[in-house]
Formats: sequence, C-alpha cells, structure tokens
Amino acid sequence: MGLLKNADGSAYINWGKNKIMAAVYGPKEVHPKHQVLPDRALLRTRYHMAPFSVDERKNPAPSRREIEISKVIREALVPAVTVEDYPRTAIEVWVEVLQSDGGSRVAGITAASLALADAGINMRDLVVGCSCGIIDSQVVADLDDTEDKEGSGDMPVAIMPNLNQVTLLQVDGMYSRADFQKAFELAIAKGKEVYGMQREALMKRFFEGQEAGMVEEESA
Amino acid sequence: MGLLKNADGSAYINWGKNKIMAAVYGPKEVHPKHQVLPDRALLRTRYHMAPFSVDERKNPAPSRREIEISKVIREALVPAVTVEDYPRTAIEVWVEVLQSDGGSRVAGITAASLALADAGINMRDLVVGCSCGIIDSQVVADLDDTEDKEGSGDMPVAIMPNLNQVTLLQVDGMYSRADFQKAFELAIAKGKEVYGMQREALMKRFFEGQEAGMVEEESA
Amino acid sequence: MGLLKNADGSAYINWGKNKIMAAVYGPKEVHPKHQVLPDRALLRTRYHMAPFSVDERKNPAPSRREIEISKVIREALVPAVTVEDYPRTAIEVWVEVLQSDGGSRVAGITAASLALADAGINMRDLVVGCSCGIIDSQVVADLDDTEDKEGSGDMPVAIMPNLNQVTLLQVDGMYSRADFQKAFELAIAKGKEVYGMQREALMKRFFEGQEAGMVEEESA
Amino acid sequence: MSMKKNYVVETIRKAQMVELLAKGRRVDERSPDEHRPLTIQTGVIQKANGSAIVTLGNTEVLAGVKVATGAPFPDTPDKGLLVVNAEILPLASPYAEPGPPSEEAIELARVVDRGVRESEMVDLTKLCIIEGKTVYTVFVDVNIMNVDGNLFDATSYAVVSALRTAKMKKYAVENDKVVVKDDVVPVPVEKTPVSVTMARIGDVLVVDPSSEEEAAMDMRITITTDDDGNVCASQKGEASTITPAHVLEAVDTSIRVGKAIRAQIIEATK
Amino acid sequence: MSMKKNYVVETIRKAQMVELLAKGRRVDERSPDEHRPLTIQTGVIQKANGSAIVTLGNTEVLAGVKVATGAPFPDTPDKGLLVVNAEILPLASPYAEPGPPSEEAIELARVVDRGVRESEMVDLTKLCIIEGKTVYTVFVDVNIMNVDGNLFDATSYAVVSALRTAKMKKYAVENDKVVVKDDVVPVPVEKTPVSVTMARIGDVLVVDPSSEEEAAMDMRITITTDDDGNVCASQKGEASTITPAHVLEAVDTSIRVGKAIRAQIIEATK
Amino acid sequence: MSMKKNYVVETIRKAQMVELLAKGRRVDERSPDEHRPLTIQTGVIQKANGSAIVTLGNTEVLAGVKVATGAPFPDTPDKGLLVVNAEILPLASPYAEPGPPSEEAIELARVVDRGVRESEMVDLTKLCIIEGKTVYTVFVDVNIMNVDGNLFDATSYAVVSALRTAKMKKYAVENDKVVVKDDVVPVPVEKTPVSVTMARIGDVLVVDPSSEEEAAMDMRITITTDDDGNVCASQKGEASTITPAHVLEAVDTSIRVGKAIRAQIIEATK
Repeated sequence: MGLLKNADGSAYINWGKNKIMAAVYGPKEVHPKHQVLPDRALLRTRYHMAPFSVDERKNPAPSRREIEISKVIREALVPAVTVEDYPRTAIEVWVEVLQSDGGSRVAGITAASLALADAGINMRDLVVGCSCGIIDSQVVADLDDTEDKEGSGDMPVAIMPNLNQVTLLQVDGMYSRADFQKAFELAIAKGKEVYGMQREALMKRFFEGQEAGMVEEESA
Repeated sequence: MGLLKNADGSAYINWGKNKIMAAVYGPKEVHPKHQVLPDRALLRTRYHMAPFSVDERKNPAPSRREIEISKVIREALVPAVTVEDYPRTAIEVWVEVLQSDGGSRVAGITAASLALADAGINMRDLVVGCSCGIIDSQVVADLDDTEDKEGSGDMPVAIMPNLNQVTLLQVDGMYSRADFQKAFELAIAKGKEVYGMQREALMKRFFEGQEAGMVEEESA
Repeated sequence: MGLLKNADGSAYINWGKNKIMAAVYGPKEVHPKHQVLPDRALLRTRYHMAPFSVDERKNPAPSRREIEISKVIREALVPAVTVEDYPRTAIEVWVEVLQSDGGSRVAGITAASLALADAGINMRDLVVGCSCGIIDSQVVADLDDTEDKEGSGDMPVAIMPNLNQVTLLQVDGMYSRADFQKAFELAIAKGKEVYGMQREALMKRFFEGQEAGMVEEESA
Repeated sequence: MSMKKNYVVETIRKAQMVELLAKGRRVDERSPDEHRPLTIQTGVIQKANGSAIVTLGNTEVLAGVKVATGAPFPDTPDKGLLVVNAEILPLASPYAEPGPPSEEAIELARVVDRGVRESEMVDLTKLCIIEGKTVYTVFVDVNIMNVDGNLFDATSYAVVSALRTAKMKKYAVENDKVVVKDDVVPVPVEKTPVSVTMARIGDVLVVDPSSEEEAAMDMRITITTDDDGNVCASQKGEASTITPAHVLEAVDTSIRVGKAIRAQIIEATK
Repeated sequence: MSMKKNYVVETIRKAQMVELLAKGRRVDERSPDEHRPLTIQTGVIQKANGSAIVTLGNTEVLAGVKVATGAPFPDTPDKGLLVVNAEILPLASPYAEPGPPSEEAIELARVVDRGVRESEMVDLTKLCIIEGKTVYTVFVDVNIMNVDGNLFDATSYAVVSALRTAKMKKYAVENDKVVVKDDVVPVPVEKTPVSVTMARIGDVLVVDPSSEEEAAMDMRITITTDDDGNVCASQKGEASTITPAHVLEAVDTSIRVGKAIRAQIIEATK
Repeated sequence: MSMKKNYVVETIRKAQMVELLAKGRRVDERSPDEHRPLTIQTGVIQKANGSAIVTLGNTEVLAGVKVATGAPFPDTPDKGLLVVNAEILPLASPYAEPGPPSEEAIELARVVDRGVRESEMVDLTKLCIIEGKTVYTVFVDVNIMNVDGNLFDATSYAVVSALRTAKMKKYAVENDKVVVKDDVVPVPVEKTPVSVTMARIGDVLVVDPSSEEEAAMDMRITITTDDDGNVCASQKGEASTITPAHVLEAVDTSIRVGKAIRAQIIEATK
C-alpha cells in the first residue's frame, strides 16, 4: 500500500499471476456538476487491463467485459464505504491489471478496498474477494488462467467478512444445486482467509508506520 | 397508437413489410441548456433501424443514411407541429424500424405524426407519406424492397393533406419531366388516401376511448 | 493572404508541392467556458490533411501524427502572439494541407503566421519555418517527399527571425554532432530567407491595399 | 437508464413497500415469488432468422436473430460464434438516451449471453462449417421497447425464444468450398436456460421486480438455471449486499419458478 | 453549421427580402433564376487523380478524386465503388467546427452522391477489374473552403468537374492476377448531372441562394437533372413546406438553368 | 494532463526557482545537469515478451512488449512493424483522466517511438518472416503509473529496457507456410538510444525536470542520442522559445549525460 506517490491511497496485489495496482483519489469535487449526489459520495471505478497483461495483446480501449467489471466492482465497493460521510464529492477508484490471471476482478476488489483504507476513507468493513470453480467435478478455490479455461465454471465472490455480506457474485458455468452451495461457501471461507492477510497489511501500514508495503498472496 | 406505456405518445405501423414503432416524449426540459429555443420547441428526431430489420445484419451504430433520414424526418414534421406553443421545451420523436421495406421513411413519418397526435401535441395538420417509383416505365406507388431495387427510381413524398403542402421530397432515379410529374402527383394522391386511414385511427383513439390500436396499412 | 472571405485572416502557401491554406478566426468568445484563460488568449490550432493530399487516400479522421503536429504548431505560434493582449478570448488557427510534400508542417506554420498577421492579431515577430535533412551525407534544406524518404533525416525548424528564437524543433534521423549543427544552422538561415518573402507579402497586403495575394515559394 | 430518482418520494415509497412486504404483500398484490403475466410471440420479424417479442407486465422486449458466416476465433477453430447485443431504445423510457450502449445495456447483454452460453443451449461445435476457416455467426440483437422493471428476465426469455425458433441457411462443403443449399435448418438448440431475477427490498426477496419495486430495491440477483436444475449463470447487481443465506434461497426460488417459465417458453416456441 | 442566428435581425432582414422579392428583386440585384458568378478550375491538386476548385459567388469548394482498388459489395460483384464524402472545414465559416462530419455535411455529401449515382454519370460496371474480387474504388472527397450559401450546387459542380477530369491507373488481368499497367485511363464518365438549388423566401423561389438569403429562407429544394433533361435526384430541405405547384416550377427552372451550367462545366473540363 | 495551475502560486514559485538557478542551484539541490535517481527492473510482467519498470525520482513507468505476427505495410514489404503506445493512467496523477490518449500521451509515445526508430535500435528487416506477407509486429505499450515530471525520459528508458530484454517466438518458413518453432529468440536489438530531456527555466537549462520544475518551466527539449553520440531524435515542447545557442548546449549535455544513463540501461538489461 502507499506505493504511488500522487494517489491519495494505493495498493498493489500479487495474487497467483495477477499483478494489480489500485489507486484512490478523493474525496474530491464532482465534475460534471450534474452528477453530484446531494446526500452521499459518487464512487467512480474503472477496471482496466494493460495491453500486455494477457496472452494476446489487448486493445487499450475499454472492452465490454471491462465496462461490465467496472460496474460490478463499483457495486461491490460502495456497500463498504460510508458514502454518506462525503456528500457532494467524488471518490475515484482506479484498478489497473498489469498482468491478468484467473480471478483478476476479485483480486482487483481486494486491492481497491485496501487502497480505500490507505486513502483514509471511512469504511464499514473491508471487501475481500475469492473465486471458485469446478475442475474434474471438484470444487476448487482460486483458479488460475489455465484451470479457468479447462474447468467448467467460475464463481467470483466478494464479501464484507465482519458483516457476513456478499457484495459481488457472478457465476459462469454449470453447477448442480449441491456444487453451487459447496463452491459458494468455499469462496466465502477463502475470502475470510484473504481478509486475515489484508488486516495484517493494514496493521503494518497504520501501526508500524511503514510507508510502503506490498500484499503478496499466493494462490491456494 | 398508445402501445408503449412509458411514452407520452406512440404509434405502430405495419405497411408492406415495414414494421415501425414511433414514440414521442415531451414537451420536456431541454438538455443541454444551450440548445433551448426561446420562441419555440426543439424537435428532436431519430430514425433508427434494428440490426435484424434488413437482409444483412445492420451494425447498430447510426449509419450516414440514418443520420440523413433523421434530419429530413425532422424537417418533415416540424411544419405540422405548432412549435411556437411550446417555447423552451424539447419534443423527442423516436422512429424505430423493426423491419424495413421500401418506403420506410414515409411510413416512419406517418407513424411519427400519429404518435405526436397521440401525445396530445398541438398540430396544424397530420403528416402522411407515400413513396412512388418507376417499374418497367410505369409509375407505381408504394414500392416494396424488391421493386425498389429493380425499379429505376424512388420518390418519397410527405404532405400535410389539408394544407396541401409538401414537407418531404427526396428523389432518386431517372424521370422524364412528364414521369416526374406523374409520380409526384400519384404520391400526393396516395398520401391523401393514407390520411383517410390515419384519421380513422385517430378518431377511434380519441372518440371511442380505445386504449391501444394498431395501424395496419397494406401496400397498394 | 485574405483569400477566404469568412475568416478574419487567411493565407495560402505554395511551397514545393505543398499547397496549404491557413485561416484565423478570433479573438472570439471561449467555448466551453471552463477553458477560459483569465490572463491571456487561448490559441487553438488544427493541422489537418485533405484525404487527397497524399499518395494513398488518407482517412479524414485526425491521425496521431496530425494530433501531434497540431500541438507543436500551437507551441510554435504562441510565443509570437501577444496573447496577453486578448485575455479570456480564443484565437483559432486552422491549417489545411490540400497537397502535402516534405516540410508541410513548417510551411503550415509559415502560412499560419501570415494568417495571424492578416487577421490583425498583435505579434512580437513572424514565425517562419524551414526543414533540413541529410541526403548522401550532405546537409540539404527543404526536402521534398522523395528526398525525405530516401534521405536519412528530417529537421523541421521554426524561428522568430527578428528575435532569433527557435519556436519549433523536431528531429528525425541520424546526425553526427557536426552535421546536426550544420543542418540546424542551415534551417535557421533558410528560415530567414523565407522571412524576407513573408515580409514582402505582408507589405503588399497592408501598404498596397491588395485584397488577395498568394505566397508562392519555390523549394530551394 | 440512470434513473434520476426523487429522493423524498423514493424514501417514502420504500418504507411503505418494506412494511407491506413484512406482511408478505407486494404493492401489486403479487406473492413474493410470483412473476407478472408473461406473453411470448415468435416469428414476428420475417426478415430475421428468428424473433420473439416478450412482455413481462409492461416490460416489452423484442429479440431478433441474424445468422451470417465468418471466421472462427483462432483459439476455438471448431466453434461458431454467438453474439448477444442489447439496446435500450430511447422510446422505451424517459431516462433512456440514444447513443452507444450504456453500462446497463452492456451488463444486460452480457448476463443474458452468459446464461445462453454457459447452459450450452446452442451447440457451438455444430455451427462449424470448415474448421479454422468458416463458421456460422449467430447475432442476437435485443431491442428494449418499454422499460418497466426486470429487463434481465424479459431479455433472457426473448433471446431464448428467438433462438429456439431460429432457422439458418444450410451450407455444404464441396471441394473445400462452402456452398449454400436451398433449404434451411434450425439453429442447433439443446437446452432452455431460464433466468429468474429477484430484488431484495429490506429483508425480503421478490421475484420479477417492477420498475416501482426496482426504484425501492436494495439489491438485485439474477440466477439462470437449465432444464436439469443446474445453475449456469448468476449476477448480483446494485450497490448493496446480500447475505449468504439469501443467495441459497434465491437459487432454490430460481429453480422452482424457472420450471414453470421454461414450460411456457417451450410451449410458445414449439 | 447550425448558424446561431440573431432572431431580431433575421426577422427584419427577412421582411425586407420578402418585400423586395414581391417586386421581383433580390438584395444583390440578381433575377430570381440567376446564379452567382461560377468559376471552375481543374487539375489543381497534382497528387489527386482528379480535382476541381469551384467558386460560386463567395462560396468556395475543392473536390479531389482518389482511385484505389478494393473488393466489390457482395450484391454487386461486377460494379466498382463510388464514395462521396464532404467536410465543412473549420476555416470555411465561423460556425463550422472541427470534428466528425455534421448532419449538414452528411446530407450534403449524400445529396451530391445521389445526383452523380442516379444520373449514371460514372459507369460503375467499367470499374470492375475481376468480377467479385477486385474493382476500382473512386473516392471523391470535398473540402468546403468558404461558406456563403448553396453548398449543394458548388459541391456538385466541383465533384462532377473533378470526376470528369480524373485519370486512373490501368490494370490488366493476367493469369487471374491483377497487374498494373504504365498508362492511365480516364475515369469512365458518361454524363454531366447538374444540380440547381432554389430557396423559397415567402412565396418566391430564387436560384442559388447566398448565405444572406439562406438565413431568411423558409425552404430549400435541390433538383439534379441530366444531359437529356431528366430529373435524377432531388432533396427538399429546411423545416418548412413547398406547394406541389412550386415543386413543378422548380423542376422546370432546374432543367432550364442547368443547361447553361452544364455547358460551362463541359467547357471547363475538356 | 492539462494541469490546472494556480497562477499566483506558480508565479511566486517560478520567481524563486529562477533566482536559485541564477546561483546554480535547484530546489532539490541537484546540479543543472544531474538527473534524479534512476532504477530499472526488467522481466516484471511474465506474460509480456519483455517488460521494464522504471523510476526516475517519483516518476514511475511500466513498459511491456508484445510480439505478434501480421502483414507488412505495402511500401516496406521486407520490414516488421514497431508500434509504441502510451497511456497516462488515471491513477498516475490527479490531472489524468480515463479515456482515449490525450494530446500529451500521443506526443509522448511518438517522440519515444522516433528515438527508437531513428536510432535503428531494432533492425526491422530482421522482423520480416515472408517478404510482403508475414512480419513480426512489435507492440510496446507504456503505462504511466505515477507522474512527477519528465515522462519523456522515463518512458524512453522503460521502452528501451523492455525491448532489450524482449524475446519472441521463432518462426520458420516451410513450404511457403509459416511454422512456429519451440524456442524463442531475442528481439533483434542493435543500439541503445538514450533520451535526455531538459527544461528551460528563465535562462537556465536543467536536466530531468521534476513536476515542480515543469510547472515553472518555459520550454522543454528532448534530445535522443545513440551509442556513437549521434543525434537521432529531438522535440522542443511548450509554448515558449529556445535560442540557437541553447539548442547546441542541449545537444552536448544530452550526449554527455546520456552516456552514463546508457551504461546503466545496458547493465540493467544484460
């Protein structure tokens, strides 16, 4: 956290082969004016992939996938931010995927949540994510790219661990009722593990006065 | 008419193989402000074709053809609307071509005119359209797609029938002076026939209290 | 100069095979408002090539090259304009390349500078340009298209001749320290020659009351 | 659609709804797991390869299928392409505007696309004409005609119904060349995925929210199931949360409610 | 160009014009069917395959032709392509802005395109090199240099003059391959369509309206005729009306006035 | 990044800087021709063919190379393609905004591209696989991560370092077909161009201006030299001037300062 000098808050995450930088600017004035929310902050998010982050070079213009993920990331973060504390302002959350692997959106949310904390934004809880899937009929957490393609499902989940609330849920694949529950519960459990690590990173940052840190999380 | 619940006015037209829905919103506030007309309403129009409305799938982005037709439709409707009754407002007319055949622009104008009436907008006259062309040296009204391609001309005309004024005229093709006059006069005559049917639809709507109707006009 | 009736100032230049029209509008109100500079004029420039100006038809949308050249042309002209005389206004400089040859940007700057003078904008000095390069190890001024491609360098330079200041410098190629200096000094010297012709054009325009003139400059 | 909501009215309406829902009642008297009347009409656009107009209450959606041929993606040389695209037409709502698809329309198209894709409704390998060279490309374009809540389900039903009734030209490969045949064949459809969307208002999940309920909802969840009751896609939406227990409840509701809707879709697309 | 008109001034000017026109006079002393001085200069852009600069009063338009090769449209495999594109340059008017073509520029290009296309001026079948595979593509790009009314006619004359003088590379087909030849051939031009635009101000139609007249006009009508006096394209513009009688009057005027202009174009492009 | 500068503060700061510089001092105590600490780390993105993260003071830039195959330009059938593209990420500065590349980002990418191209750093003829048909396309994409002045040099060092360490798939031509081989080969790099950027503040040229200095600078000049001390690219920027004498001084400084930086880049990319 705190790696980027200009941002009000930032966090870098290294998760599987994912390398993601998140930064927060704000609270700041809203432009254009007509987007001002009188009773709370406007949270802006962009999830964006570097052209070199994937196997085939990606066009730098935002794809439909990136636009959708930017939206669900916003909806996953807003519940944790006490937006009512910052009426008439904008809080910008930029998630840049420098290298992409399976689960980049949940890794991005996790980084963004740390960056919000680093920026000193008031929060009800952190938001942590984990992605589960099915490989060879087995429910598995934290799929990497190859597993993602070979497996028959991808279920990114983001939670507020202390409040036991789900803030993001997307499902791709084919799950029996029983497998769905297994995967979903595993994702939540893994998310809580991630939270332990996040909390540590935060404590280092705030209590040990460490200026810049890096969250390194190995895939399960 | 009145098929769409959210619109202030709407009309559906089934004309040859044309299937067109027109809807009106307004009078409403003008955004952006600098487009406000101090002495009259701003009429906005969009003529838009569904990707599946034509033989080869159409890209959903507006083509140059659609942009031009949106302009001539606007210029064909404004003379009939007493825009001076609604200063500083916007009236939006959306023409969606769900299936396209020869003469879709005049069918669209006819539907739009009914939708304006359905929305209770003050009008000097209705606007009705008809398209004529030449096939095998014969002047023919209301060409369908195939005739349009095989024929040697297309002449969409829109009129205000009671005021005997032309509000739209476009000509494609090759007409001798005499044929031009024949085609043009036939288009006007046919337009007046269409008007008869339109008036009926309107009377049903307003005097018989019918909530939703459909204008079905067979091609000549 | 003064060829275009609507523009506040204009100049046409015929330089090698370059055919360039430059026009100036302003000082005028700034839109959008938030771009207003409280203490000086905002200079806008666009360098734009006609689709038929080059060997292969150019897409009319601005290329990255045109965007960059628009920027360096702006930065080459601003130093010569007493922008502090026109606070809160915009001065627009449009450079249209009707036919392109080597050195079109410096020819464009030269024309733009004359158009600014024609518009009666206060200036510290004119801006004149010249382009040098290396062909067969020889430093040569004013390369045309073919030479540009065959040669091993292109160095467009714009100067304010009376103030002895460089306002544009771009270098492409491979120059030893000595060749660089030779080419650079040659560009400045040639620029001063161009200035002589420019001054003549201006004098004709203002003192002989000539309404429309044309600057014809043969390549060296 | 970026509804510019009137905050005061919204707050009052929401309080009323929460109160009613606590007693198990909805503003329009539906039970929590009851969807609005659903009508499905297919074959409405003759120039399309398949089409369906669906109304779900006052929400109205028209989907049209066009089948073309093209090149496959390099990494799936033996599979055809399926593209779902949605436009919320400006005539559908006072809040919709002309222009490139909004964030909402993109999410809508992608969620419906995933339900179709992940259920393996269309057998993409049967859309291959010559491996690595020529495949069918199936475009499903969706026109939202009138917005009154729950675009996700109405769009899903329209897309699935249009695909189930779509016919495409037959091609043969003769001497390595693609030759058009005179007859048409159905788009190879295997399953009938059904999406069921629920809104959470206060503590209650309600199926098929209307616009009025959407204005008051905290969270939206869409779950798509296939003929065997498998979950094949889901999407949580809106800037609020859902408890793990509610997620599992939503899955069960989706399977149960989806069954009846699937029967209606199959009946309408026979 | 979305002229931001000053309504008061406009109203007064218009009243004066209507009064003058009632007496058969125009502000610049032209008769109602008199166009402004027309000059045509061809071959002005050497890098273009054909070019012409046209002035009509103070309106100034430059058209350039570029010929490339490409693939034909699937439904017209034996025809070349003709593309007319217009840009109202920002230097042409205080109301023009840089950016993608405006609605006005698109209408302008399309109306001029139709006149050229429908008159069959260019024989597109002669632009075919290999049926279904390779054809000539003729781009005509128009730069509006100065706006003083009646862009339609000035653009049409510039496009027609540029095409009439355009030369393109010759291609031969040898062993199924396209081979460039050393010599050039004229773009295959058969006719000389001429567009005549009239403005209705009050009850009078005037030919070739200036900017001043356009600011006061109610309606604009463009009629394009060919060498035999056939009508091949027309476009009514502006948010007002025209009577059927005026339409027929405009056709006759267009045929009559067009004849002299055609002679001037043919003379200038010999 | 269109810095919205506070004019009063800017004027005062600038006066202070000019005063200090007159005494040969900079606000951060560097000497006029001293650059900030430079760090270079390569191989940071495994999915890229080459990558480097460079910090120059607090300016931070990440460059990634991706190599694909494609068709050559018709006029250079025997040469591969090299494309440099830069994005100033919104997280890099409070003044950066998401969206298509700004004028600044385009200039940045093009100036760095010219340094690489004109120095003949990459031998483009060695990127040809089949003349006229298949060549390597080398994309270098640059992410600006943190803006603190002198993006030109930081970007140049990142691009050059990423290219120097880039490896690409080997292709063979067998029976006129391109076949992928198992091993990788380095991108054919011949030289190490080094860009040195100077700002003029008042009468003094300073190397590697920080954001603070850029806010006060009158003019910027970037000069790129190769291993033999040849000038291969230059760009003057900002809306002010430079004297001819200063240009030559800047060339000499660039050659001198560039030498040490080149050694550091070579060392970091061994």
